[in-house]
Amino acid sequence: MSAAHGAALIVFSLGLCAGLAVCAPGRGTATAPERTPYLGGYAPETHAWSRFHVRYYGMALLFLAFDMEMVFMYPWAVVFAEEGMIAFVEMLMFIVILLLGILYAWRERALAWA
Amino acid sequence: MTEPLDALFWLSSTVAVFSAWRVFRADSMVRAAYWLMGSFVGVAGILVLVGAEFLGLVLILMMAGEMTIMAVFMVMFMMNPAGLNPMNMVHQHRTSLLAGVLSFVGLGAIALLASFPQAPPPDPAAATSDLGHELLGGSMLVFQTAGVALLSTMIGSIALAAQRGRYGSAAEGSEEPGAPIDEEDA
Amino acid sequence: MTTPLPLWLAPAVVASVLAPAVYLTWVLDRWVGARVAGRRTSLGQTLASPLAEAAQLMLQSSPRAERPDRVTWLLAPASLSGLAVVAVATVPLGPMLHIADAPGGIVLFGAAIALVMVAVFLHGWSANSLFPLMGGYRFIALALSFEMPLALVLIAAALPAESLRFSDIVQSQVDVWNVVRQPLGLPLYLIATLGASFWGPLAFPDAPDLAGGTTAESSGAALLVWTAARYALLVALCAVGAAVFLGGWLGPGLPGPIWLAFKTAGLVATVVVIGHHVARVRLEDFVVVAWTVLIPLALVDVFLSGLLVL
Amino acid sequence: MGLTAFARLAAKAPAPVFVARGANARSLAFELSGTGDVVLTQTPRHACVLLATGAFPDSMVPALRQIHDQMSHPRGVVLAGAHFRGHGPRGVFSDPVVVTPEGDVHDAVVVLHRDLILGRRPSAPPLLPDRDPTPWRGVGPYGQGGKGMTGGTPYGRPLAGLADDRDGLKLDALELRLGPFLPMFPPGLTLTIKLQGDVVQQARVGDNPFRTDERVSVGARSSVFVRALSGPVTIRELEHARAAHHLERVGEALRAAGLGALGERADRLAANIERVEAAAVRRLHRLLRRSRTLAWATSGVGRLEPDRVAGRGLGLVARACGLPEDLRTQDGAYNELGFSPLVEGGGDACARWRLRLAEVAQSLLLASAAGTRTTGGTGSVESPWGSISSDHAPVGSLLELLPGMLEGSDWGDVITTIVSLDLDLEEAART
Repeated sequence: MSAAHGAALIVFSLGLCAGLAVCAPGRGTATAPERTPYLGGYAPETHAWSRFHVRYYGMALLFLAFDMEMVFMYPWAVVFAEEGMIAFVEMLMFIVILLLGILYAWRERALAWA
Repeated sequence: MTEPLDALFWLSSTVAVFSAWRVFRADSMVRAAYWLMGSFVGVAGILVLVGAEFLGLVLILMMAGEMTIMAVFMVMFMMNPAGLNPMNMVHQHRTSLLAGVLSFVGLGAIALLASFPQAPPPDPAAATSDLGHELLGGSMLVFQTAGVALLSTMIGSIALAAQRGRYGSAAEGSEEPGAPIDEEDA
Repeated sequence: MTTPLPLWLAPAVVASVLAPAVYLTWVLDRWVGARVAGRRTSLGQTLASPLAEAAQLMLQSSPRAERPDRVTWLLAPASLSGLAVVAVATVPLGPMLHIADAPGGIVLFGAAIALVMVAVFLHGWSANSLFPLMGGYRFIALALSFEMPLALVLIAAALPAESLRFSDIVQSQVDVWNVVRQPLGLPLYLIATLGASFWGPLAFPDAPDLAGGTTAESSGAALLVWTAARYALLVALCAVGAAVFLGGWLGPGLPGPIWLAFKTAGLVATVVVIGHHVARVRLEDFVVVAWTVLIPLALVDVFLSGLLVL
Repeated sequence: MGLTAFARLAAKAPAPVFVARGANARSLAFELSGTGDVVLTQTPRHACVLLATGAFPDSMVPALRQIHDQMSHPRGVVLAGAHFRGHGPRGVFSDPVVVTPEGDVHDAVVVLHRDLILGRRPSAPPLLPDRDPTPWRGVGPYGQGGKGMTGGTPYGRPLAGLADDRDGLKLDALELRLGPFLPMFPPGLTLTIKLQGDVVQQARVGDNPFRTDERVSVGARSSVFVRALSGPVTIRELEHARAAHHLERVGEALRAAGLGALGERADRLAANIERVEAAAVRRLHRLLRRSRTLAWATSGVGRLEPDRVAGRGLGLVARACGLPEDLRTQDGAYNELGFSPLVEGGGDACARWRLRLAEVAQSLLLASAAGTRTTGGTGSVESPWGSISSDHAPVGSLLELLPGMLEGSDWGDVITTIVSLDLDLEEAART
């Protein structure tokens, strides 16, 4: 814990509170037609909240694994210059692994909309 | 300096525990997912407090993405995803109660019985570079194995999820699962 | 080696840096818009427009969407502004002027940008209306695509600095800026900036083809917070870009913060001009290109920077 | 005191206006753009002034009242050449500002906005009764109106139902009626679509509200192209009208692509078409032709195969498929001017906007070379929508093709397709 984290926490909280202070007041009453979601003039038949069919789930799954791999790269970047060649070789392996993953996803057309 | 640190510790742990409880009380899948993220943010706060700055921040970084993806998938597959009709997210009450009590006792015992070093928290930057040296030193094989395991995760998830791959439709030759789930019961 | 400001001063410094920056970005956006439209506006009108628009939004009633998720509806714009502020605070303003220059600065910044995805998605989700909802889902696809290149180019910049701290990264550019040393870095970072602030060609969640997307159901003060937070986010992203690739406070003669302000302004102007000239692309196409071109390029960037350090 | 100063500052902001267009709407491009005092909003939620223009058949009035109620307070209504059958101009809205045909719409909007902000005029009250869409209060275990997990009408509306989809997942499909007052749709267009995620599974074009027996107080459209069906008009006037029409469509496409400022520039060129220099149009043309992203975003979208459009008199849409269909080639006056039709290959949205811009330049050249030559009076005319005659409106064929083009596209492509096609429902209702 350093002062920087304290400062980050404080400015985040203040930014959030400032936003809330501006947004929160000023709500009155509204009639049902005034609250109706805007679709160009007609009211929706159903709630918009539904089992929303995302078209990029293949990419989302790829992201999960990718994100995990990338976390290793931060500490490794810090010691890279000290460790020298061994770190370089390890980085090459990482990059090759990541590229293989992308290559496979691309070949399987997993990135395009389902 | 200890006083504000103590206060921050209690704040973080309260956030972690309260959010974790709310996960099971939320009707909306999106809310449940982000309560879980809130719980992780509380844990991240504790990690930063004990000097593991990198791990704490990376936990937030990853959980923001991961919980969003979880929310997206839960909304896709759960009926009534926004909880417009109230429902109970807790099932198998007895088993879960037992598991909860057991793990609480186990973790509590570790917290109370293990001997922790009485040392000031390390410099966060040094902790990160120590982690780096460990990755390239003693634990290199472990982490390379993890890398390969993650590659197989990528390939496996794509192979399972992709509908139309190189070899045509995935549905070819497959059968519909048995009786469809009855919406009213579930 | 860092002498941070006293904690109680941090909010004041952030506010006094960010408020003028947001105002000027807003003015610039309106001015460039008027120029591109071929419309004549007086300088006074342009300078007053952000203030007048803000005042008008403050006087407008806030929306009451039908059965929204009230809590997140309120929290989404507010948390976007909080995240923009914290992202600005990570940037060291001068050699001795730091607000939140954490040892893991690029991770802190990355975490803030990752949480932006949560804020934008919730903004779209919480209104329970079709257009905001589609906007929110679009942003997830966008964010999952630009986050990897963003993180990778920042890691590449951390290699010569041997540190994740922004001030160390700036210090490592005393001899040569990263924009020269890592030529792939800044272009990739700018694309990620367009995505993270959903600007111009990557303005998917709030696009006109969704009748305003995640903002389609908001108005009044909530819309004001959202708009201002977007400008603040753009400033934050450009300030980080200036620190990481253009040498931050480094420069001859003038004081450090002035140099940083100039460099940030240059990046902001670039993004604003792009926003008025470059059409929005197709989301699906962008996702495919991000994974098959941008991420491999970012990996090449890491590889080349590593080679240079050895 | 402080509040008054604040309100005075707020009154200096550009007036946010949401425009609702009916048939024979007044062309507002010239009247509203140019000063920066007025900004067109994408949703009524952002707007302070609802500007209704044109003739609204009875079928559009409920939707018009609905978007009025969706506006935030303070709000007001300006009617500029608005007609409602069976109602007076004040029969639909409670207290609108009515602009006479000679009056200045721009000033009316700005003044109303200032009065509303300064509190000199009360905000318009809701028009529709405060009734829930379906009764739900008190029903269900928590009074939320639901039964079980997915039943009932919680909070007034049911939940969406499952439907099959192309990737084998069976998820919820939203059935929606969109329009007629969506800024990215042409006036009057309603689409009933079934969406899964952001992909359109099924689309149906709603009834054309302008095709109605009510002779909506204003007469048929007084467009120069319609006049040319029955009598001669100068080529100069006709080609200027064509160039202006195409520029307005380009402006709409640019707005939908996120280039609002360039769209405004196109609008202003359209409004001043008779005075505009060809160089200004060429500059815009060059700028857009060079835009890689615009080409990338539109190519392959909304593609039409030549065999589906050939011989239907679709004019520009056919020429964008590489078919040189143009009635002007059979016109002696045009032949004297050395006219030959421009074509683009591809048949997609990209080809259409490129051709539109090229034809603007061509029309301006023809207009300046035409002198006093006249054309028309032969019963059929090459209009911006294709070859029209008194009993044939090619827009009708496009509306038939539209659902097939939209199904399977994601929402962004749907809008790109619609704005590229120039679906003028009023023209479709002419026959």
